[in-house]
Formats: sequence, C-alpha cells, structure tokens
Amino acid sequence: MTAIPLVFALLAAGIWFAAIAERFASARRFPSAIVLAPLWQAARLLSQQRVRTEYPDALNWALAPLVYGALAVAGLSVVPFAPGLVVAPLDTGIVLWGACEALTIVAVFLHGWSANSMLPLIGGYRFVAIGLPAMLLSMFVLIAAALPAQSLAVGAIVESQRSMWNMVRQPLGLPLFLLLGLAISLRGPMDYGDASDLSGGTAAEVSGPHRLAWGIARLAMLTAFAAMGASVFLGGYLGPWLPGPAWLALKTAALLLVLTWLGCNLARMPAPRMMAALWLVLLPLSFLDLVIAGVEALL
Amino acid sequence: MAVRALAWLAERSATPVYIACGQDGDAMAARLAQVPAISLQHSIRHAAILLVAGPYRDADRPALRRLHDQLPHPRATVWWGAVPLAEAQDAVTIAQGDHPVARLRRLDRNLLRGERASEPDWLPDEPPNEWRGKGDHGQGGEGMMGGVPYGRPMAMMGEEMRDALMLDAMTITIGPFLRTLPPGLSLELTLQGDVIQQARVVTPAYPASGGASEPLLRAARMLESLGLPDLARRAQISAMRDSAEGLLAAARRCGALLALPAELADVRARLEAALRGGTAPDPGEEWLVDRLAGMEWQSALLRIASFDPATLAQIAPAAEPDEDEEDGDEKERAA
Amino acid sequence: MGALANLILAMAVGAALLLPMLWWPMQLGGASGQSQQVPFLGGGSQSAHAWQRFHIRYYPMTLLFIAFEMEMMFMYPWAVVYVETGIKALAEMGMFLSILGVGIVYAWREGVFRWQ
Amino acid sequence: MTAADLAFYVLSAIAVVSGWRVFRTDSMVRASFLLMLSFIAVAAIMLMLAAPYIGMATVFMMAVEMMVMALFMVMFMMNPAGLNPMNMVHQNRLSIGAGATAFVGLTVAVLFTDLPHEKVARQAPVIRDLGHELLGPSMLIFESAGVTLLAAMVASVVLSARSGRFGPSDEGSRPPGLEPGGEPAGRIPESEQEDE
Repeated sequence: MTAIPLVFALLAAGIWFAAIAERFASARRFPSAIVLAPLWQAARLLSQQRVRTEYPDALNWALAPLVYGALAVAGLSVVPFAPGLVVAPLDTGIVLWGACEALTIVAVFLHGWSANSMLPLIGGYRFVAIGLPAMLLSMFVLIAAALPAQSLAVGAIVESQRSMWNMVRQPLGLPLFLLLGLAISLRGPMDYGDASDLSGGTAAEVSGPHRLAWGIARLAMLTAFAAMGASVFLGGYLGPWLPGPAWLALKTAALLLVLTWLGCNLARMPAPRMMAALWLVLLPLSFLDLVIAGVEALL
Repeated sequence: MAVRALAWLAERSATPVYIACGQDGDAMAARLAQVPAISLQHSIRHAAILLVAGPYRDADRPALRRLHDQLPHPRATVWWGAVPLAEAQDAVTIAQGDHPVARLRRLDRNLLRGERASEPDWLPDEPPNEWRGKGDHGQGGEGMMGGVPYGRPMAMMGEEMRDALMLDAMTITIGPFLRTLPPGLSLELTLQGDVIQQARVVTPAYPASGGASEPLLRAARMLESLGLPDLARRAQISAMRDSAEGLLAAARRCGALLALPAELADVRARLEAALRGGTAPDPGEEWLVDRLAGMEWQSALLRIASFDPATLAQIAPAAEPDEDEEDGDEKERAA
Repeated sequence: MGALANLILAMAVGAALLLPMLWWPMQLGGASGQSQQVPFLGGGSQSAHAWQRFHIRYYPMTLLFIAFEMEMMFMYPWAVVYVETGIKALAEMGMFLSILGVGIVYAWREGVFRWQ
Repeated sequence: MTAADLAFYVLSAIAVVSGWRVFRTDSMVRASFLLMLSFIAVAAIMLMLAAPYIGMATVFMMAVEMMVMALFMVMFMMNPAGLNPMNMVHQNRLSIGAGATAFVGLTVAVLFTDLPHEKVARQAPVIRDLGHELLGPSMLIFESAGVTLLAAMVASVVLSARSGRFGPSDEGSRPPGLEPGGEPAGRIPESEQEDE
C-alpha cells in the first residue's frame, strides 16, 4: 500500500524525463526552457478539440488509452523499490508482466480498430504481427532470468543478482528485452503501430486531449518497462550508499536514455522482414540466452 | 480564467502545422524544417494550422477542402505562395519568398487566446450518403452487407493476387497532400489487408522545378517512411545548404540502407544515390502502378518516394478519370 | 489477496488519472459537422467503411504462435525448480527447445514467416 | 460478508454479464474482447482461490488467444463490425438444449462430488510443487503435451499456409460441387484454369 505513491512518483518522473530526453535526442531544442516543454505541449493538446470520426467504436476508442495506462501501472506494481517495498509482491511477477504485454497488444489493436479509418486500422493489424513474436522473445529472456532466482517473483530475481547482475551473466538478455520495450511503447525501429508511414498509425485520427492521454500512456509503458528491465537485468534496487528507490530510479533513467537513443537512431524495416527476423534470428538468439543461463545456473 | 491560463501555457509550445505541398512545396517545407518553433505533423488531426505551400492545381481543390475540414478546432489556414480558395474568409496570405514563421506563430497565439475565431467548415454538413431513417433498422443498411449503414457502404469481396484468399477489397484514394508521397501525387489503391492489389494514378506529381536540392528532399521523404524523422530533418536542412556532407554515413549508421530488404534493392540504390545528392538512373519502362501491385504498405510508399520527378512523370502520368469520380468532384464543386 | 487488492487499486488509480483527458470539457473554437469526421488520407477519401474482412497477411504465424505460447506455459513452473532438479531439468530444456526449434524450422521451410 | 466474498460476487457478475454480452453485440471485435473480459474475471477468481500460477497464466493465454480469435473472426465473418444489426445466435433449440444439459450436468457434478477439504496454506509454494509434479510423476503427460503441440504446429501450418516448399498448396485442387459430380462451387486455382 505504501508503495503505491512511489509507483506513481516514478511513473510521473519517468514520463517527464522520457519526454525531455526525446526532445533532446532529436535536437529540437525549442522552447529554450526544455524542462517545461512537456507541460506546454500538454496544455496545447488540452486546448484542442477532440475529433471523432464518422462512426467510431467510441467506447473502445476511449478505453484503449485507459487500459494501456493501467497496464503500465500493473507492470510497475510488481517491481520492488526496496526489499519488501512493492505494491503487489506476487510470486508470479514475470507472468503478470507477460500478461501485461499481451494485453498491451490488445489495447493498441483496439486503438487502431476503433477509429474506423484505414490508416489506424493497418497500424493496429501490423502491430499485432510484430507484437506477438516480440512477446515470445521477452518471455524467454525473463524465464532465463528466473532460473538462478528459482522464483518467478521480481523481488527474488533482484535478490539473485547480489553477486552479479544478470546483464553480465546473461549478456543476450537485455538487448533482446529492449527490443520488446521499443515495441510495446511504440517507438523507433519497432514502432509498427503509430508509424510515420501511416501518418501516425493508430493515433492518426486522434487529436487533442485523447492524443495526450495516448502519449502519456505510451511513455508510462516505456517507464514501467525500463523499471522492469532495470530490476531484472541491472540489479534493481541493489547498490551501495544510496537507498533502494534511488538506485532503481537511476537505473530506470539510464535505460530510458538508452531506449530513447535507440528509438531515434535506428531505421524501421518493413513489417514482413521484421517478422521474419524476429522468428528466425532473434528467437533462436533467445533460445541461446536460455541455454547460457541454464548452464550458468547449474555450474 | 482557466482557459487563459491554458492558452498562456500552450502558446509556448511549438506550433503544429500540416503542410499541403503544392508546386515546389517540398523545398518550402524544408525551410521550415530547421525552425524549432514549428513542428510539421504527419496527420492533419495533430495540427492546428493548415499551411498551403506553393501553387496548387484546380484538380486539387476538393482534396484541399476535405483536408481543411478535418483540422481540429481551433484552426486556421495560411496560404504561402498560394491563392486562397473562395471559401477562405479573412485569409492569411504570405508571399512565396517571405518567411512565414513570425506570421504562423502570431496566428497560433491568436487562435489559442481566442482573439481569432476558429475557421468554420468549408464543406456542407452532410454525410457521404443519406442514411438516416432508411433501411431495416433506420441505420441505412440492408440485410447483412447491403445499403449504406451510417453513410457508407461496406467493402465487398475481391480477387486476391498473393494468397488467393478472397476477402474484402478496399478502395481508397491517398494524396495529393499526403506527406509521405511526392507532392501532388494522388493514387487510388485497392487494398486487401495492407497489400496493394491494384493502383491507379489519379493526379500525377507536380513537375520538377529542377532544383539541385531535389535528391536530398526525396531522401528526406524516404527517411521519414523508414522511421528516422531526425535524419530526415537533417537531410532537409542539408538540402537548403546544398551540401550532402556526412549524410550517407549517418544514414548507414542508423541502418537506413540495411533496413531495406532484397526485394527493394532498387529503392536502396536510389536512396543511396539520393543521399549523395545524385539520382540513380531508372529505365522508366514499367508503369508505377504495375510496380506497386502486390506490395505491402511501407515498402510501396518507400518505392513511390524513391523515384526522381522526371522518372515519376514518365511512369506515373495521369490516368483517365473514372466517370463517377468526375461526378463526385462536380458535386463537391457545386456544393 | 492483499497483493491482488493493491494491484487492482493501483490500476484503477492509473486509469482514473487518464480519464479526465477523455472527458475534457475545456475546448476552444467552433463546432464542426460531418465533413470533419471524414477519415484522413492526405486529401484522399475512402470508398467504404474501413471495417471490413481485413486480409491479415500473417495468419499462419498466429496459429504457430498459439502453439508456441501453450508450450511456453509449461516453462514457468519448470524454471522455478530448475536448479533443484539439476541435470534432468537441463535435459528437459534440451527437449523443449528442440521441439520449438523443429517447429520454427518447419514453418520457415513452408514459408510461414513471409507476408502471405 | 467479507471483502473477499464481495470481490467474488463482483467478479462472478462480470464474468457472467460479459459472457452474455458476447452474444448480444454485433461487432466481432467486441465479442472477442468481451469473452476475454469474462475469462479475466474467472482468472481473478482463481487467483483468489490460491491458484496464483493458473490464474495469471489464464489471463496471459486468454489475452493472446482472444487477440488471435478477433483477427480470424474479422477476417472471415461478413459484416465484421456489425454495422448492420444481426443475430449472433443460431440453431436456437439445439443450443438451448445443449446449454441446459451442460448446466445441469455441471451443477450435479459440483453438488454431489466429495470435494477435498484440505486447506492450502497461505505460503504454500504452489508453483514449485507444480514444477516438481511436471518433472516427476507427470513427466509423461508433460512430454506428450510437448509433442502434441508440435503436431499442432505442423497441422496448423499445413492447413493454413498457401506458400510452401513445393509451390502453392492449392495447386491441382478443385472445390467440390454442390451435388455429387457437379460443377465446382467456388474458385478454381489459376494453374487449373490454364489447363482447361
């Protein structure tokens, strides 16, 4: 219960930080006070009309950003801020995270479907093609991280990294996991839902406050993902001198920077090729990651 | 009070603009690319101001009207080197040579503060087809697939060329003001899923003005479709400065060339040449529409964007318009 | 039980924070009619409702995916007892990955990972 | 009534109502995701019944399965968004009979089965026990499930993919006629058409 405010504090800070990092990475340093730029952008979207299309599925259109945001909160709820300081100390932490990934695909698909317009529709469908196999990747690398911990709880996975971080022990895990993060927060090389070649994809018909909600949900998911990645691969709250939550926040910020940089600097290949690459190259790599983790755990 | 506070905050953010490129509009857009106070949007729903850049053709008027009405309120239109349509009241015009940033910012501020009224619709407030009270349930539809439920018919089954599974074929017209297409080019596509079954050129792209910066602007458009907006902006700025230095190396670092699969080897070659500031020769023998058949959406857009204007004019001339389309245009003009 | 209640509470707060944005009263500017609601296609138009029998191009992949997913569900409990069980669990993993590997190779040979 | 009881009733109500709405909505997408909602409510009840892994796995599996189901429902059903109202219920009498029989059967099973009354300790390592079960006594079941799923993968590819190592899979096939020996009722593959 006491951890709930912490979750929202980390989410708010993460959203703000990621929004600024994005502006910085893209060298659009306007307005001069870059720190407040996200607030100004939010005010603009709040003063704009929310357009509706001809015959949308209005309920699902509005539900999609809400579900997306709630899923980000759910994902962050299983991440411990310090030993015992966690909203939901579930034994099935990484399974819950997997369920959040799966439901995120549903939310993005619904967002694309509900507008009853061609560009969002294509975006929603294309996202499913990439989101599903990307989810398999993340399941393999998370299971690999659970092997030395002998538990599916995120807290136990963090504790198992006291001697060595999983990033070192299972070198393939983090890079593969980052790909999933790019996919579920719709950015850069894995942005098959809201892509620019579809004029914004699932968000192409969305304006004003609705677009703000969608953007916040995307960044919230990115933050939740970064906190999850920091806990599973970078030792989460573990670290000398500083208290646990501070370490988690620092590591989350570091991963946010990496994700933003990757999102701005990698090209997006056509979806058929990415689908083939996910199944034929990256999935076997995640098998290899599991084998490495398995052998390492028994040694 | 609250509205004023919101406006005070909002006017500090960059002005979101949707640019409808006419003749030479591409180069005009590039001039805005380096201005941080203006952000060019991909969808009209994300913009506050419609900026018509450069002269447009008579055939583009219906599209321009449609585009204008899709803007969310508060909204305005600016005519930059273009003649305002008759519907535009209190039109803001800027000469082609002038820089529009100051005017755009002032207009944006006025809109947010409520000092300038948001523009009303230009098209009549009526559905695409009359449906109210018609049909089995008053929704305009008949039976399972028939009629015009809520104003539009449903897509019907069509032949499929790739996996022979006959599902609905959807016909859409994209352009002439879609930012990921060459300015002026409008295509009628018949899609099954995201694969193009059939294409037809509705209006051709604007002819080349012969600027030396054209290859870099073309490269910028392809980079946009590859999900590299920052690099695309860099290419636009390079185009303004007439120097492609370091651009190809930067594109390679981002994997822009690697991202293109073997089927798009021609696109890769043209992108590489464009990033060098040149043009790869194309025999120009096959029609554009034939080259698009069977292609997936992103690959198709990349291929269209890769042709230089001279080749595009050769392989994608205007097709004979359909009869009903002519009717549609006339109806709109009369309205 | 307490964990579950906390989880649901946190999710509800998250959704409640976003809700006002979808129900935002302060909007500037005038009213618009049906011409605003036409789907955006860069000035173009669509002939029919976008909702259609959408021809997805990856349908064999989704079926393969479901089978994969089922298989994966056995792996979670397996991962928990992996270290305790030792070499038997390692053999088990070999079995698992080879079954999945055979599935992938077969599907690749049959061209499942292409756009159909 | 405790909070747990209240939660149980609320979740049951969500499961039943959304399950009923599946058959009352016209949109295939809504129907799929209403069914998903129903399953998620059931999964939450399982979580309350101290079955943490099965409950969470149900959410996970149902999310992806209903997603895929929505894809196929939209792909193959006429009027997938329900723009024209339609009836989602067919063969009413048979289905009422089947539903009533199943309900009575299940009720009888629930009421007359001697269910165990062992209390599961709050901190019982259920996932660990499940793992030991899978790698111990139930090894054979587990392994045969793996092979069965491989067979399912092969079967789904064979049935659904047109492309293949040996050319299009419908080559040489002809749709059956409406009456025995009649004209093929459907599309004939192009390769066949050339032969004729």
